[in-house]
Amino acid sequence: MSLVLDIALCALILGVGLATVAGHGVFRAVIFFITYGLLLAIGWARLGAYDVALAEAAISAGLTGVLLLAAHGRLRRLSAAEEAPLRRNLPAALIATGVALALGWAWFALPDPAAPDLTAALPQSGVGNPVTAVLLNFRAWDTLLEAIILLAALIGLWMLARDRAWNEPLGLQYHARAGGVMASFGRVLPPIGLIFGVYLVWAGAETTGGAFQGGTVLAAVCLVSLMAGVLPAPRIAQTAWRAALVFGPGVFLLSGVAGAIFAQGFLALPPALAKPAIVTIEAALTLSIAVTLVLLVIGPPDDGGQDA
Amino acid sequence: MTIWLHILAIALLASLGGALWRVWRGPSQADRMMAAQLIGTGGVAVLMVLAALQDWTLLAVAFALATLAALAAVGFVKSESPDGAGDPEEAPPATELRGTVQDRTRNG
Amino acid sequence: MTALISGLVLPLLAALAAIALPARARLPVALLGVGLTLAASIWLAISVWTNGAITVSLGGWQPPIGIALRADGLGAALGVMTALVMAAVALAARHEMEPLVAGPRTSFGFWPLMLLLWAALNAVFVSRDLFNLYVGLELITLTAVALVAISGKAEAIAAALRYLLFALAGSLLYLAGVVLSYAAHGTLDISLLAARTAVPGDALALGLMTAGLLVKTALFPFHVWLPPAHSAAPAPASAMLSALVPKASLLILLRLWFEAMPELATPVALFTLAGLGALAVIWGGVLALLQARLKLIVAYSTVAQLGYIFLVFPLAGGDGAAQPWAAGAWTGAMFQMLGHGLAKAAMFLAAGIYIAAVGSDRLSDVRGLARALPMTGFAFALASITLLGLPPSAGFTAKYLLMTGAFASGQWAWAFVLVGGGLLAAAYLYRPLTAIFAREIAVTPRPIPWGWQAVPLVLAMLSVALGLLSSVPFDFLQIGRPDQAAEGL
Amino acid sequence: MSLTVFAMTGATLVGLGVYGLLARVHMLRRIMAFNLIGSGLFLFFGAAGARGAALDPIPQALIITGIVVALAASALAVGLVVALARSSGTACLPDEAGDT
Amino acid sequence: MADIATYLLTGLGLVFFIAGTVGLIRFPDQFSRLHALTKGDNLGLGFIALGVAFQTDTWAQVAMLVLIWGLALLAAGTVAPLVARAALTESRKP
Repeated sequence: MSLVLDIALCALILGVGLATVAGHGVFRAVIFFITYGLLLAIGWARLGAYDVALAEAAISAGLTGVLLLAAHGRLRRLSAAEEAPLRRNLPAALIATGVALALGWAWFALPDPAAPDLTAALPQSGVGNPVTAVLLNFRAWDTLLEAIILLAALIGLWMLARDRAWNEPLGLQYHARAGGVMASFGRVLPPIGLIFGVYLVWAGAETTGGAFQGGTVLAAVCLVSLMAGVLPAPRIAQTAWRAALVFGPGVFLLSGVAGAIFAQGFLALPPALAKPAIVTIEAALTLSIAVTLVLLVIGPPDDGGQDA
Repeated sequence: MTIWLHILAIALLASLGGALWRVWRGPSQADRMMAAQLIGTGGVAVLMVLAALQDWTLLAVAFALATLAALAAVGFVKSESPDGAGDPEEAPPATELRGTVQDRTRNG
Repeated sequence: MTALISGLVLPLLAALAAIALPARARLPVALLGVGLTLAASIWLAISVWTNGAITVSLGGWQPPIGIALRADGLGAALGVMTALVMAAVALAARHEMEPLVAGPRTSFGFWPLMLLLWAALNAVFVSRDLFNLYVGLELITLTAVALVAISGKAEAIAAALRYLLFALAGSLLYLAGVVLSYAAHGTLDISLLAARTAVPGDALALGLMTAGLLVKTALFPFHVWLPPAHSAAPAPASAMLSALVPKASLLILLRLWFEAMPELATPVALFTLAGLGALAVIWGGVLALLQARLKLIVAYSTVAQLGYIFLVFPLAGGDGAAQPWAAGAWTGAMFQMLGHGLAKAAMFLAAGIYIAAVGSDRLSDVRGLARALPMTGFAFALASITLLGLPPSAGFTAKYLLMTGAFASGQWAWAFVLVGGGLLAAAYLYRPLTAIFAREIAVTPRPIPWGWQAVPLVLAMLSVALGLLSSVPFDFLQIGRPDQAAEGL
Repeated sequence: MSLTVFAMTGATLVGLGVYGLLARVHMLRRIMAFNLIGSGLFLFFGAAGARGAALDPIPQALIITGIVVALAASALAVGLVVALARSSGTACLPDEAGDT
Repeated sequence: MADIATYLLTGLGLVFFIAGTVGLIRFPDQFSRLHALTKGDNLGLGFIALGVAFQTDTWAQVAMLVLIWGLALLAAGTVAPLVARAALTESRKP
């Protein structure tokens, strides 16, 4: 029975993936892509990877979807959203089939699983959720660089602004009817999202959750509020925003340095202090991730003008 | 109970498949977005069922999905407005629009 | 250990500070970060020289649970080369990226992007973990793409987008290989992978990773993104992109083929890699001949110069690794990496000075500029000596060592590539050199500060000095080298 | 058996993404294709990590990192596409705008 | 007893979902489709949440289920009129 469920789910995922690639119209592909992320999150739930399911639901279905929707809207206004119909492309089909077959073959050629033995290490990690232990302790260097990557992408995105727009507020200037449905939604949602986001970070130490997932939920509700015109759009010149961007990575980096000075080495967490240290780092990271994601989605400063 | 929950999840997925047909068909962008909304709610329902079947922590995933689906819909409404930043409730006044309630084909 | 960590932490901290601090503090804090990171890189090289290769398990977690970092001679040498180029870039950018010249947007973004790129390069130079290398490569990609687009011109945006397209495709290919090797062996650590029990899927994993890294290194025929991207960026950014960025993916390639999975290095695979390198030498050289802009000539020459390094695979890899000529050939390729980095950065920075002086880098506009800006002309000429492989430059040492390996191993064909590539380089550098050293001046240049003119000259002199004093770097590069063979040649 | 289903789904998604990347020229399409390839790889990876007696947390952590990295790259790519469309009126690369 | 409640309630929820989907597929114009959608799936989700609630171990899980349903209702109540208006604007465009 559970095999039937998995096959049904995978059939839907594949159908949606095919529709994303093959269907005509960029907008249709974007909508399919959003549902794709959603179905994939269910797939991760089936695989028992709950933290991944959370990340996939929040990031792929949610934020990437909004990013693509907003981009499609902008492209349509620039009359660049149309595309030529898909023509049959035999070389591409051959390469794609070859890649898929090679991966399929690799699956059956895999030797018996050889996962590293974490039983001795996990109790020393300070947290009960093994995924959090890997992300924030065993492989903290990856996670630190990952937070830096988000920041680098944002600085890169800002470089795409026009020079004359540099001091403008970030993104489009959102407005909504005062007291209208959207504006009220923009007021009601943030408290709920805030509580849930904080819960995800706090719970992530022991069960499903984590800084990136919590940060994404916070970013989502902030975006709704921004779009509803409740929150004013930030400007690059505002120091508080830039400080919020670097706060999390900064705390992470400095705690790593503290590990090098006071403990066994860079990014080392003494078992006794590991739990509070991880929660502190995650809390700081969540703030920065949320701000970074919001700014990544709304885009560089824009004065709305056209290029000559 | 396990078997029923499996059947329930499969039936819900089948119902999502029907909504996917509407995403494919359109014809208007709003049709596609509405169908995506239904798929979002259906996904939340599937995750609730899976939570009962596998692990209750999946409710957190369902919650996140519900929040993010709302964001996607708001993002759609925004990107549909003329300047990409507006609110369909602002202008033009709703009275002008009465009687134009027929969908026209507009793929995007 | 402290030196190794400092090389990673300091540029990151400086980048974070440059983002958060107000505009007037940005340049001082960035320059401070550059100075400190330069010091840390040199310190790391000194400690590797005195103590041998340095290994650190981050957070105290040994692989396969945690991530190991290891600074060997090659990693530390690339670190020092990077630090020298970055310091030069910073000195040039102090003029070019001034808010009044470049505008508030560019002058805000350049410094954090440069420092983040530096941190990512240092991270890749020392990482032993395949997934950590993926994360490092992605950070390099995003910062490098942003640096290409930073000028905001339409052709820069298109070049950046094309670059991102290729780089992401390369990342995904590499990631596919990483996924397969972890699924098969339960580890991502290069040293642990070397000791694994081989399985049939390994060849696919190595092939995917190699293909991805070749795209990122812009080896022929994946080079099409490189010239437009490197020539569209502002000169200090071009210097970093051309001199440093391809070296990161190339280093991972070397680590895979020489350290992680050397037994998969079949003669056919090695011949293919070197064959593509040879085609790159020729094709890059021919296209460089056809360009009318200085930066495009220099960018196409990067395609050609990177090609030489791939000769290391048949000359020092596979069964050849145990042969007496392997050490020489391997070290020759590493000299090419270092020498090309210094010389290429010098050339782009010189081109930047010309653009600042006459507003263009067309060969017709830079005519005769050696009279007005003699130091810059001299720098370009010195850097050309390295690219040509003339004695006593680092390029000469590199080609001499590779040539010796080619003759000693009986693989004569590669010697023709070395000679032919040198002749092509002479041909494509002849035009810019005759233009710059022409008697009559085409456009009267604006004055350029003396301190700025000296920057490419110092870099070019370093690329020559590397060849003059080649015995110390030669020994340094041997530290921690895999498959130590008796030095017979 | 279920794991094999997921792994094959992942492999097929990678193939679909590769086809989309090569056959489609609109850049938003290609960004989506990149995400399809990435998520297909991750699905394969997740299935591989679930083969042992206990679920291996390391692939899960790597996948979460990968998802975030993909978002960062997508955001920059989307920004570049919009900037390209703004400066040249098309969301396709210059030499491909005429093709399919 | 709890199991029977789950069977009944989730079954009812499923019926609403399927009805909503059938409406989405069958109704001729998009405003009746929107109607089918908001009624069908939110009632369906409510019944499924209620049915699943009989299987929970703790009250926190019940609260979470209620919260999720509440959020879905709130979102649907907000988003449906907005999407409808956007659809109206869209259909007026040439």
